[in-house]
Formats: sequence, structure tokens, C-alpha cells
Amino acid sequence: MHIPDGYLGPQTYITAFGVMAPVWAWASHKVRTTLRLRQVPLMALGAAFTFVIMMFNVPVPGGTTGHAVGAVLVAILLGPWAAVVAVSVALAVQTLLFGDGGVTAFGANCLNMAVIMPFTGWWTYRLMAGRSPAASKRRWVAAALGGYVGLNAAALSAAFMFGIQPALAHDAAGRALYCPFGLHIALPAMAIEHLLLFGVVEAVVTGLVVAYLSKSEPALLECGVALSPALGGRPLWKKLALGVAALVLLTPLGLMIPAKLGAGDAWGEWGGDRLTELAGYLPAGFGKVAALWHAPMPDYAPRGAEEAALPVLSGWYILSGALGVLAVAGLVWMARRWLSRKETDGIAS
Amino acid sequence: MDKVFDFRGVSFAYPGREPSLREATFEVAGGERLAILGANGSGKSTLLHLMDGLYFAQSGEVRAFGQRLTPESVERPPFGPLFRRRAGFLFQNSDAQLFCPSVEEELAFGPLQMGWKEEEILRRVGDTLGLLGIAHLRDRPPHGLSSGEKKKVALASLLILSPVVLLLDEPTAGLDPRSQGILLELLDDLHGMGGLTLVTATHDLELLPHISDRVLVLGEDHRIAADLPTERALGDTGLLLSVNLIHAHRHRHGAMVHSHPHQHTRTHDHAHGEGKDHLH
Amino acid sequence: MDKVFDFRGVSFAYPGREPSLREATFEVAGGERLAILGANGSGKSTLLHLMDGLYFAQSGEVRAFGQRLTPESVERPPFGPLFRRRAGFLFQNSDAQLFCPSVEEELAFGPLQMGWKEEEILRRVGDTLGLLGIAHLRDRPPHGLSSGEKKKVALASLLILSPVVLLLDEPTAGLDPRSQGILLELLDDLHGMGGLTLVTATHDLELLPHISDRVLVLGEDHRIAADLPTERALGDTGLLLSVNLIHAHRHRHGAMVHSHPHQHTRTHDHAHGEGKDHLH
Amino acid sequence: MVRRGLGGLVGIATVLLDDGLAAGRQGWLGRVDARAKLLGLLSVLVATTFLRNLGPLALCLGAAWALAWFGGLDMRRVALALLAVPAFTLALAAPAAFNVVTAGTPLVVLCHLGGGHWGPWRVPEFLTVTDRGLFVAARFALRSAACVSLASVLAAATRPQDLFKGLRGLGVPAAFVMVAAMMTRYLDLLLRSAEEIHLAKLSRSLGGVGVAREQAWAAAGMGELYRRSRTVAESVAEAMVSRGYTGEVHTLRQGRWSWQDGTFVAGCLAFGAALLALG
Ligand SMILES: Nc1ncnc2c1ncn2[C@@H]1O[C@H](COP(=O)(O)OP(=O)(O)OP(=O)(O)O)[C@@H](O)[C@H]1O
Ligand SMILES: Nc1ncnc2c1ncn2[C@@H]1O[C@H](COP(=O)(O)OP(=O)(O)OP(=O)(O)O)[C@@H](O)[C@H]1O
Ligand SMILES: [Mg+2]
Ligand SMILES: [Mg+2]
Repeated sequence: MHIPDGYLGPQTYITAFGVMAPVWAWASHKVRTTLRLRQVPLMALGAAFTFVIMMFNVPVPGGTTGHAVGAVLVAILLGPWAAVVAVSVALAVQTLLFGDGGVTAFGANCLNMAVIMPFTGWWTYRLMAGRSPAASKRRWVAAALGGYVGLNAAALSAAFMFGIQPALAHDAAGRALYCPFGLHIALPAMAIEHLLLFGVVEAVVTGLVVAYLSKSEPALLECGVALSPALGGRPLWKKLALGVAALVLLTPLGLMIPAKLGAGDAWGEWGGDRLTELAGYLPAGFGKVAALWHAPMPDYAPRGAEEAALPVLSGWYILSGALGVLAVAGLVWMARRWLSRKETDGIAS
Repeated sequence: MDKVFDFRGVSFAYPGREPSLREATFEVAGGERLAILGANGSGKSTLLHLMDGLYFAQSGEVRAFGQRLTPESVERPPFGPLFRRRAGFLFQNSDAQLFCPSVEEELAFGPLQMGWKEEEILRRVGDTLGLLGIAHLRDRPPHGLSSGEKKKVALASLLILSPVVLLLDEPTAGLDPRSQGILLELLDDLHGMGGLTLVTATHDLELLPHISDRVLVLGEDHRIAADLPTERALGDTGLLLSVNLIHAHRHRHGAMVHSHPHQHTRTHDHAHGEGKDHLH
Repeated sequence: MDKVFDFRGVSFAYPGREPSLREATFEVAGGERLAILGANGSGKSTLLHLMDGLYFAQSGEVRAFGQRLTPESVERPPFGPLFRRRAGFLFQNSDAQLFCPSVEEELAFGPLQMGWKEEEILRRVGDTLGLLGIAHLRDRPPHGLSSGEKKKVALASLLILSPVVLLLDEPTAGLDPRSQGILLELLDDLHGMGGLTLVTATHDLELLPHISDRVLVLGEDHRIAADLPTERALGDTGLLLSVNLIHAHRHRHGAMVHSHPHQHTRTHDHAHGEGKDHLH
Repeated sequence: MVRRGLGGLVGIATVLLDDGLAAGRQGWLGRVDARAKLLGLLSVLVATTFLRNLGPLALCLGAAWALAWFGGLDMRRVALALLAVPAFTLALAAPAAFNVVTAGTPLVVLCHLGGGHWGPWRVPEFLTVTDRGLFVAARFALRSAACVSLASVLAAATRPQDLFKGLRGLGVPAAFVMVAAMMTRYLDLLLRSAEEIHLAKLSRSLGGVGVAREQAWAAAGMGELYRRSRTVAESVAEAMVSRGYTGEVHTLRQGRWSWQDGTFVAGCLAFGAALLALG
């Protein structure tokens, strides 16, 4: 999921850096104030731990192995803001020293793996784990689900970044400048891979490590809570809802800003063509539109309504995003009910 | 089963480094007590990893129980599992060796893989813990144990499979004299019961007489510098100086300084004009 | 400045544990060489952490250079920085102590915190590396150094601030006899230059005469069992037995087994009917 | 399989985190100030992402390789990044040449697919390589290769510790730089721990026990590693405090720029501008 250099155009990667700058500033402020003397070593070891986690191959049923990203695990263990710093640093070192992930795509990679992933995963985990004791079974089931949700959210976002490239940036002849695969390919490819394989690995790793720690040293599981935003105040589910809503709303914004920037750009006459194209691609990502294959290139299938396209597109995106969120929320809710019923059964019997 | 290990011109280098072991040639007979002696970084741990089929020679040939050790042979049944059961390896760092959430699971790790029956395993776990006198630790997580207890648990996790060869990497490092003594006695007892081959890596000269009859001395050039009976090796100050295990030692006695080759296993008393007798 | 440290009834427990140190009362005078002796887990490292103002007494009082050590006092200038400059702590684990990307930065870390001038720092780094004979390591990253080199770099990173107290936590553990000897000589030289107070934690009885004039013995009940001159402590077999540092040792000589209290610092030769002389 | 994966990576990490005494860092490129290298090479890298013609992209790739060669880098070490990663990108870019991804005039007809629909997707009549597709794939692969080569030249010519110092010199906050530098310091330690834990398990592994147990053990290894990370982090914090750390990060300032450093940056900027002018 590490996006290399050359896959994303400047509009996308600059936007990603723009989004990350305030996030980094806020995260380091948070970490500094909560940890003070321990911040530097703890973040450094957290980052090194994330890095090494990515090297553990974990067997999955079916005879293959895969490796986890570990961002949700770090969020659970150290708190989500600490995870933002730790995973960002791990990604920076991978980029600069090991050539894993691009330098220009660094902001985008951080957005996916150091922000979207730990936060969605951590919210899911907190929501499901509730106030259960550190040693309870609910903790690790919650962690596994958190890992699954977090990884898929990150993968979705990465696929989205890939997928909008051909539409956002192409030359006069309509040939893609960067990643040539549109949303209709990028989204299903990433989704299938991550829903069926890597998501499972992430879930297994996150769940089992939390299970191991809850068995052998539950105290370690409580530090994450201590280092994370206070649980008091607004109920957690409200925070979750707010956060997810913000993410869903922000991403089209990320689309719009480059679109506005791009319109005045000297070396791209992206105007109507791109938007039409985007409008044609987007819903496809969610597997709904059968006829999209007609128009891989807008030159062959020009459409009208150029100006209206962006709002329409954003609307589509928000709608599908909201649907996805609802589906996940439903899943979490059902799992939670199932677990707490099992727990009360256990107490009753 | 006469020769347990047979090394012929074995060299090994970590990726991207200079060789950590050069052209080692030696044999280990069944029931022998061999010590591998060398300064820090001379390649003792590397040699033990090669003996346990965890690393593989880049040139030369390693044979164990008559069979060549290769990445394939140690994985393929019947030799692979048999070899792993016969050879037990006590790591230099027992923290690394203990990776299960409780002592009981730690001990059950090996037997579980051999498909023993559950009751049989639990019985053996109890027996082994009893043998080492650590039955009270059964349900504790290994990381909360003291360093001496960790060593014992690590040893127990090897002994439960009744190995015929024990590879010990600095078994007494970091232990206080009493825990050291207890461990040495235990090893002595195990060897006394017969048949066990003991290979111990150490840089502690004082330990040698307790754990070995024969010594393999590794030089700082990562070659075998000598292969001698223990008593002769300890007596050979020139050899020990040449592999940098001892050095010309200066002593301050009050205001006086004098120097002579020094070896920490020996006590030598000497009087100075104004001073009292010293023990070093 | 006569009393460097002054402990009065100091107790300390890690959160949620039994106390690791109970009612320690002792003093350390300037220029003294004190050893803290105790079995594994007796609380030696804990005591040194208390002396260095890293942990704070839960009851009782710790004074250093006449000032009470509290979480506030070690942070507030002028005492805080002054105390940090005067006391240097060599950790048991040098990997934890070396956290900078190169040896040069490692040495510069302390002075930078003190706000020294850049050129001054670079000059001192050169001097200190020269003093320990490791100038060639200046640009190397600390991982990748051998354990002996790591210890020296860690020591250099303390010495650059010209401390008047060195707290050493098992400085020779894991080092081969030669590196041990070199380190001991170095400490000897430093102490010889005058004024330096040395406090060394160890469970190595053999080390004691080289590094201390006085010994504080910690028992396994985490209390101070004795406070004696080194020579008397080493001679007191009863004491060492009672704090579990030595134990009644069995020897196998051929087929014979006999036991007697055993202490690793002494050589005792004894002959058996059929055997030769042994050295342990 | 797991062992080889881990062992190999540990090997790579050891090589990459090497002492910096390696030959590659002794050449003239190795002596250029880290800030200058970062500034110069990254500006060329950014320029590369704006290019749209094959010519300038190829020029850029060639320049990166030439820099590696004439800068006195250890080519064995760079070759891995210069060849392996672009090869991967090439494989990834290849499908873009086909008409299923990029429509256009068919150049080569590969096989008959038969048309119709497959799920929501429409399948074309023939699988062909198209002219536009070939161009798109070539440009994509070339751009990625050029970018990756530039980045790996930067990494190979600079010791990790200097790279982070350079970042600090370019205005990245000291705390981030210190965290990153400390991370590389402890990466080696944790990788060795991970390898040790793995070998410890291997030395007692007697055969298959099923995926579930294997997974549990892998997780136990990671849990153990986490505990160790925490312990080390605690001790490191203590070691830092003991040497006077109060929460403010101070690092050594940078040396002065030499005229070579200035020339290098100017050269890179000029090259980047030239590339942009070529398009
Ligand atoms: N995992 C590793 N990767 C790279 N190099 C290594 C590794 N382990 C050891 N080395 C190097 O190989 C050489 C031999 O190391 P080894 O651990 O075998 O020495 P040793 O004799 O066991 O030392 P010690 O007494 O300190 O345990 C050393 O130079 C060491 O730096
Ligand atoms: N960080 C910690 N958290 C909890 N308990 C600890 C911690 N460090 C040490 N202890 C416990 O405190 C006691 C004293 O430990 P300490 O490390 O001071 O012993 P020591 O004398 O230095 O032993 P060694 O010779 O093994 O270094 C031990 O029982 C140990 O288990
Ligand atoms: Mg070793
Ligand atoms: Mg200690």
C-alpha cells in the first residue's frame, strides 16, 4: 500500500501534504504535552516496532503469508495521536533509507496509513471494547475488527488516490500522465485484495497481539488509553460519527482543491474533460454502473454538464462513502451486541 | 552414534559482513563436554547457530548425527524433526528464547508439535519443572521472572524433549554466583546421568573446568586457534594472551603500579614493601 | 563537600509490586570507592536509579551534595542541571544508553543540554575520545560497535561532563576478561587522578577488590545486610552465604562427589585419593 | 518461508544501516553536504513529476544513473534499487498497454476474448496492445524508474545519520528528526530481537501444527517485541534524563556550506529547470 513516486500527480500529492501539515503539528503537540520526557524514545521505539511488524510474515489459511501494517495495533497500544507520529516516522525512514514508498507521495502515504488507518481502527476498537477489562475477550475481538476496518479504510483511500489520477491528469490526447488505472480498476483490485487477504492478516495480527498482551501483561494495554484523547466528554460513538463524517466530507474537498488549482495550471488543459470523466468513473468504483466501460477516454464519449460535474461527483462520493460507513457501523453494532450477550451469558451460567 | 558433530572447513558470514567464522574443522563425540572459548565477537554464538541448523555454512560442510545440515534437510522429515528433538539450544539471551505467555505453555511448545497427547504433555511439564525445582512458576508469565529463573525455564523448555545434545550459549552470563553454581550443578547432574553431549560457549575462564573436558579456542580472526584438553588450555598463558582473552594487567597497590600477565582464574599473592597481601 | 550521598530510611517499590528496596540508610563520602553487592533482583539497579535522581524514594530521604532529591529539585535550576553534570550513570544495558545516531552526537548530547558553545563541545568530544583511545570511532553509529566499544563510548559520554560521581551498573557484565581488564584499569586511572567518587553495582565477587574499598551488601529481602570494608566482606563466608551470593557447592571429581561452601574468588587445591589436583 | 523472508530483510537492513564506511559514501557525491543533496535531488525529483514527454524522462533516468556511476557510489548496492524497483513498476505498468485499460488504435492483436459482459464490466472483442496504451505504460514506467533512481542515489550517497541532520538543517523540527534518527538506531536492535525470537522458535519447531497455532506464535513474537520496545524506551528516557535532558531537543548545528555544495544545488536546480522547459 506504499504509493511510490510517479504514481500520483502533483495536484494529489501536494494536497496530501497540505492536509498532513496541520495533522502533524497537532499530533506532535498532543504527544509532547502528554508524554513530555518520554516522547522522543517512546515514539522512536514505536516507529521501530511498526517497521519490524511489517516484516513479520503471518500465515493465512490457504497456504500463503502476508504482512500487516500495524498502524491500528500501534494506535491501540500507544494511542491514536502517538500512532500518527510513530507511523509517520516509520514511513519517512522507509522512504528515505529503504526506497519503500515515494518521497513525493510521502504525504499521501501518511494520510492513508498514519491517519486514516489508526483513527478508523482505533475508533472501531474503542467503540467495541467499551469499558471491558483489559483481560477480557472483547478486547481482542474489538482489536481484530479495528485492524480490519482500519486497513480497508486506508486501502480504499489509496485506491481512490490511484484511481482519480487518469481523470485528474492527462495530456492533450487524453493519455494518463500518472497511474494509468482508473477507479474502475483500482478500487476493485485494491478492495478485493484487502477485503479478502490483507485485511484478514491485519485483523489476525492486531487481534492476536492484543490477546497475547492481555493474557501476559494487561497493564500494557491500558497505556494506549492513557496516551489517547480523554474518553470523557462527548460519548465515543458521537466522536466516531463526527470523525467519520468529517473524513467522508473532506475527501471530496481534497478533490475539489486540486481541481480548482488545476484549472489555472499552465501545463494541463484539464477542464471539462476531466470532470466528465471523473463523473463517469466514480460510481463505478462501488460496482454499480455497468455501462462505464464505454468511456475510458472522454474524447471518445464527450458529455455535457461540465460545470455541474464536480458537485454531482462529490455528491456521489459522499453518498457511497456514507453507505460504506453505515455498513461498517451496522457490523460493529451487531458484533458488539453479540459479544456482550455472550458475556452476560457467561456471567449468568 | 559416535560423532555427534562433524565440521569440515566451515565458513560463515552475515549478509554484507566479513566472515564471522573461518574454516572451522573439528568433531564432537557423543557424551563429550566441549567448551568454545573466545573473546567478544570471535564467533562463538555464530558457531552454535551453525551447529543447531539455524544458520547454514556458506562453504564447507556441517554434519550432525552423520547427516549433512542444509536448509532442506533440517525441515524434511524424518531427519528434521528428529534433529530438532535431539539438539537443544539455550540462547545467550533468554529473553529471546521465552516467547509464550506462560511458563507452562513455554514448556508445552515443543511437545505440542510432536503431537503428544495432552495429558502426557501436562505430566511431562510437571515432571520437568519439578526436576529444576521451579514448579511454583508454572502459571507465571516468563517476562516477570528474575534472570536466573528465566534461564531455568529456558533450560526446562529444552529438557522436556529429552535432548541428547545441549548447546549452551554463555549459560551463566549475568547470573549471580549462587545461581551460576546451581546451574552448573544441574548441568553436572544431567551429564552424570549419561549420554548427554554438552557444548558450551563462554569467555569466562573460571567456568571452564566446571563444564568441559576439552576446549575449542576461537581467535579474533574467527579461526580455531586451538583444540586442547581444558587443563592444558588454561595453563597456556601464551595462547590466552594471543586470542586476547587475558592481557598484561596493571595493578595499583597504594601508590605503586606494576604490571604482569594476568588471568582472572588464578589467585596470586604478592607482597610489596609497604603494602599488605592482595587478592585479585 | 564531604558527603556526596546521604540515604535515610529509603524505601522504593515499582508500581503494583513489593518494595524493591527497604529502609536503606548509608552515606557515601567524596572520593570513596563503594561497591553495591547483591544477588540478582536484590535491588542494586534500583538503588543506583535512586542515587541518580531517576526514581524517587517513596519513604525516607535521599540527599545528594547536601540537597534533597525530589522530582522538582532535580529539574529546577540551578541545582538540577548542576546535579546532572556532577553525577554520571553508566547503565547496565549500554544499548539503552547509546541512543544517538553517531558516537560524536552521543558525546555531544549532554553538553548540548547544558547549553555549551558549539566549538567548545567539539573540542571536548575530541579530547574525551582521545582519553579513552577511541578517536577512530567518532563517526560510527553506536550499533555495530562491539560490546566493549559500546561500554567505552557510554563511559565517554559521561566523562565529557567531568562528573565528580560515577554510578556504574555492572560495568563488566558480558565483557570478555581482556575488555574487563582494560575497563578496570581505566576506572583505576580516573580515580587515581583524584576527586572522583565511584559507586559500582555488581554481583561479581572477583571484581570487588579492583573497584572498591567499601562494600554495601544487599540481601534478598532488599535490605542492606552489611556495610563493610571490601576485604572483610570477602572474607565473611557466612554473610555471603546468607545473602545467597555463594552456596554450598558440590564437586564431581571423577566418580566422587563432595560438597563445601564455595566462593569463586578463591583457589583452593585439594587432593583426592585417586585424582589429580584441581583448580576451580 | 518465514525464516527466509525475515532473514533476508534483516540482511538488507544490516547493509542499509551499515557503518557508513562503505565504499559508496567515500566518493565525491558522498562528501557533498547532506542538505545540498536533499535540496538538489529532491528538486529534480519534484520536477520529474511534472514532465510529460518521454525524452526528458529518459534524460532524467540517465542522469540519475550517471550520477550514481560518476559520483563513486557502490554500484552493487544501488543496482538493487535501480533495477529491481523499476522492473516491478514495469510489470505493474504493462497492463496499461492493453486495450482493456487504455483504448486506442490496436497495434498488436494478442487473442480473442469474445466480447460480452463479465459482471459489471464489458469485455472487448479482442485483447490488443494499443498505441496510446503503449505510450501511457512507457511514460508511467519511465517516470517511476527515474523517481526511484533519484531517491535511491540520495539514500546510497548519504549516511542515515547525515540524512537526518540534513533534514534538520532544512527546517524539519528537531523533535521529528531526533525521533527518526533514534528509530534507525533501535531498528537494528529490534530486528535482531525479532530474528532471535524467530530462531528460538525455529530451534524448537518439530513440524507443522496448523495455521492457528503458527499465527498465535507469530503474534506472541510481536507482543514480546512490543514489550521489549517499551522496556528499552523507558531505559532510554532515563538515560537521556540522566544526561541532562529536560524535554527540549538540542542537536549539533550544521557545518558551513562549501562552494561545492552550492554548485551542486545550483546544478540540480538548473537541470530541473531545463527538464521543465523541455516538458
Ligand atoms: N545478526 C548479526 N548480523 C550481523 N552481524 C552479526 C550478527 N550477529 C553477530 N554478528 C557479528 O559476527 C561476529 C561474531 O559474533 P558472535 O555473536 O558469534 O560473537 P560471540 O563470540 O558470540 O560474542 P559474545 O561473546 O559477545 O557473545 C561479530 O563481529 C558480530 O558483530
Ligand atoms: N521496571 C521494573 N518494573 C517492575 N519491577 C521491576 C522493574 N525493574 C526491576 N524490578 C524488580 O525490582 C527488583 C529489584 O530489581 P533490580 O533490577 O534493582 O535488581 P538488581 O539487583 O539490579 O538485579 P540484577 O543483578 O539482575 O541486575 C526485582 O525483583 C525486579 O523484578
Ligand atoms: Mg555470543
Ligand atoms: Mg541490575
